[in-house]
Amino acid sequence: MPRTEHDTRPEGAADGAAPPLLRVENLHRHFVTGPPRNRKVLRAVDGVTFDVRAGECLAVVGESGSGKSTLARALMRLVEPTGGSVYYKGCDLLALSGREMREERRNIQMVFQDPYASLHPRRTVGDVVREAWRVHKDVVPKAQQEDRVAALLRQVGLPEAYASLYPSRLSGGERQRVAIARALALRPELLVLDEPVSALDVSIQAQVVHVLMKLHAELGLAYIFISHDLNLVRLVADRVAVMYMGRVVETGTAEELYGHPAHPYTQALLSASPGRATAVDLDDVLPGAVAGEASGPAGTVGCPYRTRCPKARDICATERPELGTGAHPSACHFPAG
Amino acid sequence: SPGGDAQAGRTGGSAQTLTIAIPTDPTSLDPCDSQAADGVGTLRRNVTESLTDVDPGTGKVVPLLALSWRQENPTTWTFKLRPGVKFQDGTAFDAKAAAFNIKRTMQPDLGCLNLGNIPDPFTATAVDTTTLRVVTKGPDPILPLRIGWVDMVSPKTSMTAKTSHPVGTGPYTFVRRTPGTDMRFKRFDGYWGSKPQAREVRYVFRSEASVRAATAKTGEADIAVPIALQDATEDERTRSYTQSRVFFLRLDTDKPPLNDLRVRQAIGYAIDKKNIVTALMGRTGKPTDQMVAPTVNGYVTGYKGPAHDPAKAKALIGQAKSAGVDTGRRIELISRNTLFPGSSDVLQAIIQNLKDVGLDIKLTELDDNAYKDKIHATNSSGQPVSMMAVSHDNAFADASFSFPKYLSSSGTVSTIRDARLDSLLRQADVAAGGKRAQLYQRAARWAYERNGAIVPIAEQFSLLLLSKGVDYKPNGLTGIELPAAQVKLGR
Amino acid sequence: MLIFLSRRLVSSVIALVGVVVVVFFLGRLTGSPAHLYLPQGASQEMADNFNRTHGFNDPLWQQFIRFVGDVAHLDFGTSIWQQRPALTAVTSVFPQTLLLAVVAMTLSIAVAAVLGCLAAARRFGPVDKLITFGSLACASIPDFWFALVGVLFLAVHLGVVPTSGQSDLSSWILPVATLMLAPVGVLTQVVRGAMIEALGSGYVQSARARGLAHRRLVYRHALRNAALPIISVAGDRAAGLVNGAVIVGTVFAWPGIGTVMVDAVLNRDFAVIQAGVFVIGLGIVLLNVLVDLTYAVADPRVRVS
Amino acid sequence: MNMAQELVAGATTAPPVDPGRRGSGRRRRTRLLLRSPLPLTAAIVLVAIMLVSLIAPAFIADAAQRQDLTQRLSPPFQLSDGFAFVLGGDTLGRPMLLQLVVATKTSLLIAALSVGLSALVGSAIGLISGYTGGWVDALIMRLSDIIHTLPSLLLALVILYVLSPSITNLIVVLALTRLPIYMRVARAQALEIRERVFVEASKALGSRPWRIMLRDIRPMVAPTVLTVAMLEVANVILQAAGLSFLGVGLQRPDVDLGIMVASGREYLSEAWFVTFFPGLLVVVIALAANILSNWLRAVDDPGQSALFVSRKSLRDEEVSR
Amino acid sequence: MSPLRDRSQPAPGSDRVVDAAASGTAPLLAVRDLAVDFATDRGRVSAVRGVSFTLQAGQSLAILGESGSGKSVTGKALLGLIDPPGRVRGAIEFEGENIVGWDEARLNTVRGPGVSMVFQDSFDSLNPVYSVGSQVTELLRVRQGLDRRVARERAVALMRQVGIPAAEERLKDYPHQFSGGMRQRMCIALAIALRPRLLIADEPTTALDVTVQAGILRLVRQLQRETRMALIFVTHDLAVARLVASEVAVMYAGRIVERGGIDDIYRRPAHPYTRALLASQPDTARSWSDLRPIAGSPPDKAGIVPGCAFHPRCPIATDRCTTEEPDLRALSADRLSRCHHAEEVLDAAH
Ligand SMILES: Nc1ncnc2c1ncn2[C@@H]1O[C@H](COP(=O)(O)OP(=O)(O)OP(=O)(O)O)[C@@H](O)[C@H]1O
Ligand SMILES: Nc1ncnc2c1ncn2[C@@H]1O[C@H](COP(=O)(O)OP(=O)(O)OP(=O)(O)O)[C@@H](O)[C@H]1O
Ligand SMILES: [Mg+2]
Ligand SMILES: [Mg+2]
Repeated sequence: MPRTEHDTRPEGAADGAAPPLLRVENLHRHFVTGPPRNRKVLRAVDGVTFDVRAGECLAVVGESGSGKSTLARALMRLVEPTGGSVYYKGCDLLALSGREMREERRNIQMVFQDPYASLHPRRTVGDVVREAWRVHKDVVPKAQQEDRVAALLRQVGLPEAYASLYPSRLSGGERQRVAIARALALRPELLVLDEPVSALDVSIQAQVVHVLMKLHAELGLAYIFISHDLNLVRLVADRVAVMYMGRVVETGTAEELYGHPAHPYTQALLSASPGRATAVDLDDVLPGAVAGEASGPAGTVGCPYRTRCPKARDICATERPELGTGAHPSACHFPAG
Repeated sequence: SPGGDAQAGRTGGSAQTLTIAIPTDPTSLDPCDSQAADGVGTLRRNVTESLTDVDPGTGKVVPLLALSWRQENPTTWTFKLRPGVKFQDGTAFDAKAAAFNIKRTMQPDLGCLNLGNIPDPFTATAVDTTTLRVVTKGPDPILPLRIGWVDMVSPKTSMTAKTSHPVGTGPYTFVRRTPGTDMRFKRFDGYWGSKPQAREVRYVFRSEASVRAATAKTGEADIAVPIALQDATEDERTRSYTQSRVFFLRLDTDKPPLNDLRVRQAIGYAIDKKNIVTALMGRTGKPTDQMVAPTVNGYVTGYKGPAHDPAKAKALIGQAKSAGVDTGRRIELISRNTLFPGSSDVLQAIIQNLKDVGLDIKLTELDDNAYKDKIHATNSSGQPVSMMAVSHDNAFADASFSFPKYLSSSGTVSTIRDARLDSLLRQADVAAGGKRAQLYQRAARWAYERNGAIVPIAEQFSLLLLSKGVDYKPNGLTGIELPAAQVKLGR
Repeated sequence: MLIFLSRRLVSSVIALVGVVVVVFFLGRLTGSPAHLYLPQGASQEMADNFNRTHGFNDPLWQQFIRFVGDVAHLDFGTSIWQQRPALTAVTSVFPQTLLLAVVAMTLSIAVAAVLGCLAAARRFGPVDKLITFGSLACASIPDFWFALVGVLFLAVHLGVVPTSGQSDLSSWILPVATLMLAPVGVLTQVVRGAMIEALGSGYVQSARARGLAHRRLVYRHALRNAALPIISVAGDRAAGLVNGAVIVGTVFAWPGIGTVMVDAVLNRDFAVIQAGVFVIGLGIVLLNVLVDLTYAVADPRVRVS
Repeated sequence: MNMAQELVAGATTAPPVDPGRRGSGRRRRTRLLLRSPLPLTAAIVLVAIMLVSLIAPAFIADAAQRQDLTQRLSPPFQLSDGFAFVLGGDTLGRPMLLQLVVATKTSLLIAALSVGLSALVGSAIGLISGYTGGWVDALIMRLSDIIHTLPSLLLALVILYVLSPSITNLIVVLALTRLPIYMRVARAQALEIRERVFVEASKALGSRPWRIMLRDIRPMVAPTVLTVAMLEVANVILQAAGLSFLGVGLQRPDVDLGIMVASGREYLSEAWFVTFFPGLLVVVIALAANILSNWLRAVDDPGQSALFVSRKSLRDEEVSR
Repeated sequence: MSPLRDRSQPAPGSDRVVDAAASGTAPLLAVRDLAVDFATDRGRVSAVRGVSFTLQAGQSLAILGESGSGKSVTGKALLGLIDPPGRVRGAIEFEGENIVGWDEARLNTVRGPGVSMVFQDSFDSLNPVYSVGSQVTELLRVRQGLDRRVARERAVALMRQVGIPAAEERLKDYPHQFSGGMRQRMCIALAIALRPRLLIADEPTTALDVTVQAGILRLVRQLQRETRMALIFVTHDLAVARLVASEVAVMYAGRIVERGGIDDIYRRPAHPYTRALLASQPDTARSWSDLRPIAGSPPDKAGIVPGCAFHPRCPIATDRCTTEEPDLRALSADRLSRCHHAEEVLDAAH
């Protein structure tokens, strides 16, 4: 298991004895799209359930449009979910009023994919970080803010002098570290990382991953780490959830999932991932991949993956496979292994 | 091509269209509104005619559709009408038609603007086809003159609504008006009189003064009327004419500081008419001390008003001030944009004079509607103290068209409440001939010397510009009637 | 698309009705025009009479209700001044303005397209600088001043065009030029910018990489894309032509809606003002629909969605 | 090596040396301006005109209004009557030069105040409209449509007939007729910016809507509004002049450039300079403002950026490196 | 050789080149000292600073490097797509002729059937106002003189070839109706429509999902095998490069810093930058702590660093590196490196 020497997570947290830090239950987010006459319901997040335990890093993988970002935004209530519940330490976030939710935001923070877009271009790095304390006035008293900004910047590996710079002067990796510092400013317990490194060059990506994992280890932060890079996820995640068309199709510890992928989609993803693939096996990768996108059948009947699935049978078209419970559940009628 | 007409003047072609450039569309095409011509006559004497006319040379009333008239008693007149006259729609013009027109004009519902010259409506009945009897409410010595303001339209015209397609007895038939563009007449072959030269008359509307003048300069129009001083040419193509028009100021008399005679007189002394009028009005103005032109019977020959004397003005204001009059109060000088070309400059120069003697004056130029509202508001206590710039014409040369309105207590635009003036005017109104003139002149003198609410500035002259080869001699009536028949087109 | 259009049309017409309502109340604020239409010595009785016949005496809300009822039948009342239905008074001159506007706008777009493409092609060169400067200058000249100076030189001194009025073709020169001043100035810059952007865009680059000829790139690939901003700005400018038409109307005595509206304002001819506003507004609404349609024709992204 | 140390060490190498980006945007602009002859000229002309018309009237206001009928329409370019009459005398013999100075001040004041007013109000409304969306937005946009539907000149004409002509009313009317432009610009920008990730980030921090509008969106909208406002200065000067020309703008003794053009227009053939100079001044001011705003836009848009930058000046810098 | 080439105006002496290329004696492409700089309002930006390489027909070369290292600019320069204020120096010999300085008309004879390119941003590379079908048929009709019907058939065939399902129905669709992967496929279809002898693919898969990426990589390789087309594949992902190319050129700050066989370099990098790049790839790491980020920030194009451009970030930099610029040296027959300490690096990799 890809655990590091920095991991100081308390023993036993993973075995389910304690209540989870965050519990997402049957979360839905549907979008109504299309012209007025021809409305379509797009099930961007379609009944997602998972737990995140304190100090754990849960990775969410899936191809573009599978609903990863919508999931992140829905559980943060940046878009209002259309159904389900999100319990943070047992308290349902979706039932909170606007004011209460704003208070609760201290505990869950987010880092976005694009470091070029997520920082206000007309605000210095220091101001970006301080903004959090302007919103939540009691977190850090005015007098200490200066020191705290410096400390945060150091924590993410940036020199203090950066506090007076504008984001336009920084490289992508540096910006992403500023975004992380901002997320940390409120001392959250859970960070939602929506593809925090996929906009970055591989060389810079490593810098940010280092910072993130160090914080994960040192502060005992829990992560929801969204990514499409399976190679990277393998390195950072404790557990992995695979999403396909708004649904989680398989979860499990990183070790299990990479070693024994149960769902055909997970298998296809892993085989298409260039790190593992060689020039030879590229040719017999994922037959559905030629068709490209996740253009599965709409509706609530049957398995959404069946049109691309090499194992599909009649039952796949009529019965929707449910994600079971247990350590390594997968939503497939014919799971491998 | 539609352009042919406009080019006619330039090419001197055989189309024989007379093109006249005037500032704006007539506000009304109903002949009973013809006095609103505002400096330019269109319908009168072309499309419509009235019973009597005035000889511009002598100022005498002369026959037109009436051949002769007689005063039966102080309030009854009979008119003998010209026989054989036909309206352009074929209807015969007879005493009935004349009576119809008089009734139509007098009808308050119609709101004829010409009523402004007929303070006391009269009635008429047809005695026979060519004899018309007119009865006035009180004695009216100048009825034959006044009746000239009743322009005859075909009896087929509506009695209750104003027409926009006038049908008269004149030498030209109204063809059409295109609002904002032009108005066309064509020769009426059944005209009783002699046949005019131009087969067609076209009025084009050019509100921009310099553009209007340019149309005559380039030959697009045969006559541009009126034109501004600065657009006048040096040669004899520019003709000047008087409308017996005078530019004066009418002062409020009911609010300080203008309710004080000394302040009103000071204004007379303060204004350097001579300098201002010479410099700014040139040949379109002549300093005057009276509110009517010399042609009018109310003009006091030899009368001299206060000469320019700022020191005296200051002294008078000083006296008023020490007597407790609030001479520092701001006075609004109200004018209208179209008072006369260049009026804004003249008024600013006057304001400069008044400021120099210590008065606080502010110029307000209003559009016609607001201006007319103001000039009728003669004693509205809520309004700020003001004086109005007035340009008043009296083409028919009788003081009764001027004095009662401006000087009597009941005058619709008068700010003067003076019993002595009222009685003088009442007497003059019913008098005739020399006695009438004498009485009016006494009233005028009294008003100028004892009241000072009217501050005369300048007698005004208008200019028109003829295109090359066109001849027309303007006269005192040009402002209200410009008979196309009198215009000679070249070749 | 059609749904979008009809929704826009409906909301525009609602806005238009709003405009007319605002104008109604604005007009009434100026008071009764009785003195303007009555003789100088008019008695109060005559004034009352006048107000009664024109309904100015009724409480404002009654006037308003009557007005709304009439407008619902497209009856804007009778022009006090022209003594004919206000709508007729307006619609009889509207074609003149329309013709002038169409001519001026067509020419503007043509001139701007040529100049703008030229400037874009010679980007940064002297031709570009000259055109850019010239177009900025065009947009900076007050139209009335241009018109007056134009009359002075072309008509009075040189005598090549008539001073005013609508006669033969030469009489169109100055009014059209005056109207074109601002649109040409603005549109040239828009065309230039749009063409530079389109020519530098990825699709032109990649078409170039496939070896398509320059002319094809400019006229087939770039121009159609550049047309989008041009269409919307041209639409906006076309609506603004009414402003120019007012000036052209007064200076050149060009018959048209501008003159009629100014005269109506001066003469307190409420019915004509309201009808005029309605007609102009309707024209602009239709223009916007036209712009939307053109846009849809030029841009499949609009059409298809 | 300790990873964290390595990280910090890596990052502490001085921030990228980027001579182009050194200094703020304003400094970059200044530097660019100094290298672009045409916009520089425009800026100098504009600043000079502004300075003169702001300072001088305090000293010459009386002299400018002093009528001297002997100087009426006295021709320009003659020094015999003193420098004040170098541009001739107007129709009342007031010195044209001094009149121009006073008129320019009024014109600029009207333009600045009305542009400022409409930019402020319009962009505030647009921002709220764009950010809030929903029925508020729909309502506000219909309102904007109402104003936008009427040709501005006609609207101003109608309103100015109701109100009486004065500087304040003129400013208000001009501001009102130009309002939709800012409403649209600000709304479009707000619509776009509210979808940006940093706005979402701000929400994730727990910011209230007004805070997002004020602190996150406003600074992004401001430059665009400013550029539009700059462009509008020229338009408003032209429009104010147009209103004065039609006789509903200001009234003497208040004088702006439009009034000067209008009052001289009747003397066009006799004394061209009475109309010509104020007209020319309008053109100069509007052109300078147009050039500057055009250049400002170009500076921020890389696609157009070298619009007024001469290629030679770029090469010069290259050599000097 | 493609008969299509005869349609275009042949360059003088081109027959000789064609013969030579066909016989395999001369390289298809020889780039010598290619330098590209841009005059901007921030001064001169040197995007490419002397790049040289050769490519044989049928060969595939990956150009690797971090963002801003000049990969795309190099690719565009090969097609003569650098416009003022950009400036190209050096020589680009395609089939024996130096195309630098050619005018557009002449370049157009090479573009398409000679060299073709798939651009980085697929959304921007398709004209939004024309249907994808019309863009393909336009190309075929204009460049190959096909008539409408034949062009249409060819277009459908091409779209099938790049794996667009229901190609016939999708001809009339507009780019915005296509997904990212499909658009990228359309770009490839357009690029190969004229059967180019050299295809430059500029990060064709960066924005795509792994599954889609796999499909496109397979497509590119398949095409190359079928037509003996040479391929330049621009990417910043070493793992991806391995899938399509046999050779790799690593670029840093506008220069090639290392060149060699891809598996070879993968195993034994000979430049500290390449080594650092490999160390930061997640696919080779076993744990996140194995990832070695490259310290410091990417170089700046406008400021020229004296000495080796990589020295500010290089862990083994010596004084020599700060003053003396290294040359691209041959370490072995098929390995070049631009490092004073190349041998050390190579040895350390064992
Ligand atoms: N505001 C919205 N309105 C309508 N549809 C939306 C909206 N936001 C997202 N979607 C749709 O929901 C689906 C899931 O989108 P989401 O962004 O969550 O995917 P993702 O997994 O994050 O993809 P990526 O890897 O590209 O970021 C997509 O089909 C997207 O088009
Ligand atoms: N038209 C241009 N004007 C000015 N500078 C340019 C231009 N095109 C490219 N550059 C500069 O040249 C350098 C190299 O750019 P290039 O696009 O080749 O990078 P790249 O290696 O393709 O990076 P990426 O992986 O991000 O695509 C960059 O610094 C870029 O800023
Ligand atoms: Mg996402
Ligand atoms: Mg690139």
